[in-house]
Amino acid sequence: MVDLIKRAKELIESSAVKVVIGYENGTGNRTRALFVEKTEDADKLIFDSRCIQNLAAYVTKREVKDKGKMAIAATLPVMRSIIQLASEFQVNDNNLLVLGITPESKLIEFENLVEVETFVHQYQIEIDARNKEMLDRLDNMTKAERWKFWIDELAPCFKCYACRAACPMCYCHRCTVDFNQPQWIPVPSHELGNLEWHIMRAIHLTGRCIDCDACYNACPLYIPINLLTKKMMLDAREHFGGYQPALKGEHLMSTYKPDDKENFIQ
Amino acid sequence: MSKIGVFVCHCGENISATVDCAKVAETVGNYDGVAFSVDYTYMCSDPGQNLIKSAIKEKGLTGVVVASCSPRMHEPTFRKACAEAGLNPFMCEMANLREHCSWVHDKGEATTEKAIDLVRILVEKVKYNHSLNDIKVPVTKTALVIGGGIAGIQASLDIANTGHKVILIEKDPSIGGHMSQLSETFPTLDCSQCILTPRMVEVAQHPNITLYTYAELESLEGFIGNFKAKIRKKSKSLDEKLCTGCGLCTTKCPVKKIPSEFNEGLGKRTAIYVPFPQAIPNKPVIDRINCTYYIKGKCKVCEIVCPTKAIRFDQEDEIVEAEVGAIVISTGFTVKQPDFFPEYGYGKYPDVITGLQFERLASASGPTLGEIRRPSDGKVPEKIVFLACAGSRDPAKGIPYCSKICCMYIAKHAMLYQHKVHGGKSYVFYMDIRAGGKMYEEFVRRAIEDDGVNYVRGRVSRIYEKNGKLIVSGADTLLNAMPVEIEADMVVLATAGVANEGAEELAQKLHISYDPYKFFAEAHPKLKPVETNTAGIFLAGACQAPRDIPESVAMASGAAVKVAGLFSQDELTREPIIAVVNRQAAPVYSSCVGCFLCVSACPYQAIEKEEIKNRNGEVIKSMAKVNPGLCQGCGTCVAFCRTKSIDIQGYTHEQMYTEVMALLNEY
Amino acid sequence: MAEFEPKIVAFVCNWCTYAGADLTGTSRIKYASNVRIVRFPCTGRIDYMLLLKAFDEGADGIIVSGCHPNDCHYTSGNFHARRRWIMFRSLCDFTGIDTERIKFSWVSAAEGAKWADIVNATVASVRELGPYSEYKKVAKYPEREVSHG
Amino acid sequence: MNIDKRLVRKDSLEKLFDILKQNSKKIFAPSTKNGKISFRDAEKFSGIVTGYVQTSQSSKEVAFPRTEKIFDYSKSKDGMSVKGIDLKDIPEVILWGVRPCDATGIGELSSVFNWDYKDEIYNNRLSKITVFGFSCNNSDEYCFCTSVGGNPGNTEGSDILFTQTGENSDYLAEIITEKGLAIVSLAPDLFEITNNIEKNKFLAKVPVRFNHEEIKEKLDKFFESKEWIEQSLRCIGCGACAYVCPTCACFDIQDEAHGRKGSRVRCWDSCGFSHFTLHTSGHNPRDVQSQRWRQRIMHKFSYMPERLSVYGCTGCGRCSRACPVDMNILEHLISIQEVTV
Repeated sequence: MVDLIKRAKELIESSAVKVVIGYENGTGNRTRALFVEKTEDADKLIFDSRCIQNLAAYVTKREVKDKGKMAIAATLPVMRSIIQLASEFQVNDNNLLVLGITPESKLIEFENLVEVETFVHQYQIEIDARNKEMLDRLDNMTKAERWKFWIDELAPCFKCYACRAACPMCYCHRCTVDFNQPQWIPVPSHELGNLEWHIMRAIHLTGRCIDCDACYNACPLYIPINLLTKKMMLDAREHFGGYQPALKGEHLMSTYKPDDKENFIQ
Repeated sequence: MSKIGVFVCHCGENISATVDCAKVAETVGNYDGVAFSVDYTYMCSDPGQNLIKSAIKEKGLTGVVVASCSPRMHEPTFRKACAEAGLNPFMCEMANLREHCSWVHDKGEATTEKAIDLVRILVEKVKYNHSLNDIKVPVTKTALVIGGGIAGIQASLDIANTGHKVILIEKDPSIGGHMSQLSETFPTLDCSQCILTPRMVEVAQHPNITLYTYAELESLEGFIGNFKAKIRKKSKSLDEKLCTGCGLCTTKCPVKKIPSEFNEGLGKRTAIYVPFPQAIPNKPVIDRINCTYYIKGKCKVCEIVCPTKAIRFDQEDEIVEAEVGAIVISTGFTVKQPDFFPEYGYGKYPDVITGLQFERLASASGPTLGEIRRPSDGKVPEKIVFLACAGSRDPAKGIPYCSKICCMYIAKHAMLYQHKVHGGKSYVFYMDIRAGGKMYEEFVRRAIEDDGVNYVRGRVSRIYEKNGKLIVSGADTLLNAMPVEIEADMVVLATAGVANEGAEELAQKLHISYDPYKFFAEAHPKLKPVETNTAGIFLAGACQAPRDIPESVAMASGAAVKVAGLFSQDELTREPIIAVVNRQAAPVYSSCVGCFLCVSACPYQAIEKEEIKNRNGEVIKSMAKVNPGLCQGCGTCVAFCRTKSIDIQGYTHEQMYTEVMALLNEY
Repeated sequence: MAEFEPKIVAFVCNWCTYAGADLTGTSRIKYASNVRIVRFPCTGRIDYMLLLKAFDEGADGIIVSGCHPNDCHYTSGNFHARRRWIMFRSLCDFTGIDTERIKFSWVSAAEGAKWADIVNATVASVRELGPYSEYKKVAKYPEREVSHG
Repeated sequence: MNIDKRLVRKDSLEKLFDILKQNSKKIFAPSTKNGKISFRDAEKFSGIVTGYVQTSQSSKEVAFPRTEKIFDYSKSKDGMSVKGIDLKDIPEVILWGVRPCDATGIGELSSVFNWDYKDEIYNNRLSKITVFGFSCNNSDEYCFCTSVGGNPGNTEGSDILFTQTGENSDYLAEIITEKGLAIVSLAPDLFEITNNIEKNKFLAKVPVRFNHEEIKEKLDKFFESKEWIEQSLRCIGCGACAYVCPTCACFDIQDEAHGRKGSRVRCWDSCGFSHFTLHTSGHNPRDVQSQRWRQRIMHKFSYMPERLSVYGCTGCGRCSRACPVDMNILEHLISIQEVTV
């Protein structure tokens, strides 16, 4: 991507930013994150359809953040993540510049996060057909079938926490699973420990997840854990109306409406 | 190692009739960490309490579980007993064997089993209890009262009379509020200003009250007992110390055609003006928007005529900082503006007026000196129509609530009209007559029966002009919705009482909540009507909802008592059942990551941002901090925190987790 | 074999439902003894993880109860709780956790009789559903039970 | 013992499987689920996949489960009683389809579990495992066994090693241990006497990419290098690499307590996690990811050879394949070799 390389060089050269986070070619046909700190490294920057890793996970990483002001090559999901992170006070205009990549693969630079927000809000978060089909399939199952589905699917999980590490929203220094007084989530990756970890993960991402699938893509065991967060997103939409990450938005789960539905409460 | 004492109460036979108390004591006595276990007839009796006290001393107990009645009943009793024996009162827990067990279940093994479970839960919990100390918060014994209407005046006087300092701020040039605009008051028909102005003077002269008129709250920081308020004193273009209030300037001012706010636009005032003759302070302000000097740069007539040279054209707004311990908000309300009723022709027809305008017409100090003359041509109206619920109780208009005061003042208006215009005819269109209140219903009946006011039950669909008359077209629902048309000379709309413009901003400055109509929200609709969610901030009068005078005064006195109660002590003592954000050693400082979702969850705005800085003053971490003065201990933040960084003392993660574990497992 | 006695854990707020249950007692209204109450300051404090913990440790049913909307002692704790419950229930349902075993209710301090009704109804319906063996199996609950007799 | 070489007909493999099953052997073999090939309890021969370069998870789990109970305990007034797991309950297992790199890994794992304390449970599990190795006919860009002293037909760690002699052809079976011999004795007819087959020509060609001795020496002086930060910037600190690794042996001890009873369990842990070394005081000696990445490499290529005389890496390449952010260990090792200290 010529524009991106050019812009990255300018930014580094002028010291406008200390590091540009983008993609480079990796092993085989893979791509991976590249951290450009010297102009000559900018030539390695690429962008194409293989570049699906959510780079926003790096803007809260200490060793990256400590370098100084960052610029990030951001696709739509990455931009959404950044807006959500900004609304949670993890990034701001002083430490992050967004080099947007439009769904048409055009470079678009933003003055500030407000502009990023405006851009992002032009697009709705949509669930793709394959996952929609899976969700429908699960919806049509009996409760017992769903229980079996999840116990089986989660069984191989060995709690490597790649899902957590790859998720831009899982930036907490101490995750609930790391909390051991009391030990809320069993540490071992047995059935119960896996079930509770994934339930907790889904709840903590409710209203915050922007559906980038980073968790699923990171899972070395291909466990469809993204279905959990997708379902939460759809249900939250149904109950509380559509949500988009917003800089000064009301957080879905830390606010309420007096008329939230309560037909299940006696 | 814990040394827990368990004290199982028989409560006479209230517990022991269905629960085997001896078995409970014996079983629990075998649990890990239980050093002493006993059952006794009445634990709350003196001998019972002595049993606890001596066990604490002799066995060196580290925690106490009293298994008796509901903690809502005797928790203070037993905690006090523990404290007297030298054990921190928060190391005492109560198992509710009476209300939750013996009284609701039949005698039998299952009931005793449940009793054992209930005690075990608390034995395990108390192992994780920590000694807690009451939180002491110093109190600045000065109150800030915002808004100088009758509610603010009453609250200020009541607080000042208890010997505490009060700062009263009023955004207008004079205190007095809406009450000063009223003619007579229901249900006694005594003159409003006659009863109000002595109070206004009292405020001005009270040694404990500092009055800032033409002033607004700029910002507020802090918490109960310790607020820091910034007050903006808008420039009056006047040196108040020099001004004697002689009034020469106002008579000489060449700009004389400004609609008077005090007279609701029915009279005129000058650019330098005193809103009304009895104003407090009775010193003028220059309305810079209309003053020729400020518009064109020359005039200065007032300065020339002023005998004490008190005019200050270059005066700027002044910010006064004040430390206060409590705040009473009494900012009142406003009425819906004319453009709200296109169907009634308000603004189009000069003789369609609001209730407040009618007050000015009926007032002896008003533009017509108390004669009812219509604005258009000054004629005395022969037929007058009053419309109740203009806007109120109309969900379509966004005001589903009842404005409450209108039914009464309409009756008063009609009565005043009948008294002043002999032979005049008055009609009232109403939905329902709401006259709940002492002597209120009687008052309305007097209007109908003694003064011959015609009450028509129905709504008016439109008002239009025809041949110099206002045709009021409506229906009488008591006569099968028969169409009614009245050719009136004047129409008075009882416009809905609504929150002040800017109420929302003020609420945000004060960190208090407001209802969907932007009226300020009370802390509890029944039991805390004058408190807000923010400790130390109270409400009085119509800023909370439309209120009449006696209600506003009662609320004001109620709020004043709350303030006086707060000021009766040098330090506030608060239960330590509050949230705390964990703190750890550097370089972690805290597990809080500073997402501040808790801030939006907190009902009390008790969570603030704390910045941890290094030696060079650079911020190295932002994290949440709970203000112990504001936190009420609900724990809503706790359940939100993903990193489990907030905990609530007395209901910690460990305690609640342990309770659940203890409930379902053998120990 | 003795009839199955469900274990029910109740998570209630201090100001409404706990007081309501006190009133049940004061009014001497009898109800099933299967329920054990855990007292919280407010429903807003109730961590959804605790509900799962109750199932982990062998509960067959759960009651969560607090103040009616607008009656919260802390004004909005119950509103926050309600929103969390909506999503938690939805997730439980999606993962196949039996939401019929979790009863949510508003019981005020004046509703002593309602508390008894809620408990009795929950006990009856959980008795009908039987032991929550699916969850217990995953939590290795029986194994724990027998391992040391 | 001398390695005995036999020929097993292609079709005999299924017969062998069935005979073993009839002898009530538990067989763990590679099968596919969710697109991932892993060792799973195999009921039928048809479910076993072949032709894979590598399973996504290593076979170490059979000897060192991700979660295993060590003992149960209960407390009473009379004190504490502890009941260890019954070693007799540990089943005899055949690990079918293990690649030579994984088989070598078992030895490396054993060195960790035996260097001071002899881990009874581990050793017991190991003693009940018979390793059916299958040499590699194929490799991919992640494989580097030859750089760490292994090779695609390495017999080390296997009890029997099968090498397919060409596509769709018969197998050369090398019977390496007594355990292997015991298997042969269950179905002697299936193991035909054969002439010496030159197996090397059927093996995958895995080029040597670096010299592990050199790397070890280099690492001794490399601790403070900035290279660690450069390499690990994109590492997100998950434990995928450690959990798929055949030699990573870090574990955590957890007590799962339920009132007065409970179990002590051992479960996998990873040095990649930020809390792995967090002290109670709040101090964390490996505070940032680069330190944890360094630890991973140092442990495998410096500390283990120094203390246990084995390398902690078999060149299987799994960690690189599993890494969600494409941390390629081979690439990083090469760059360590190339960087001048």
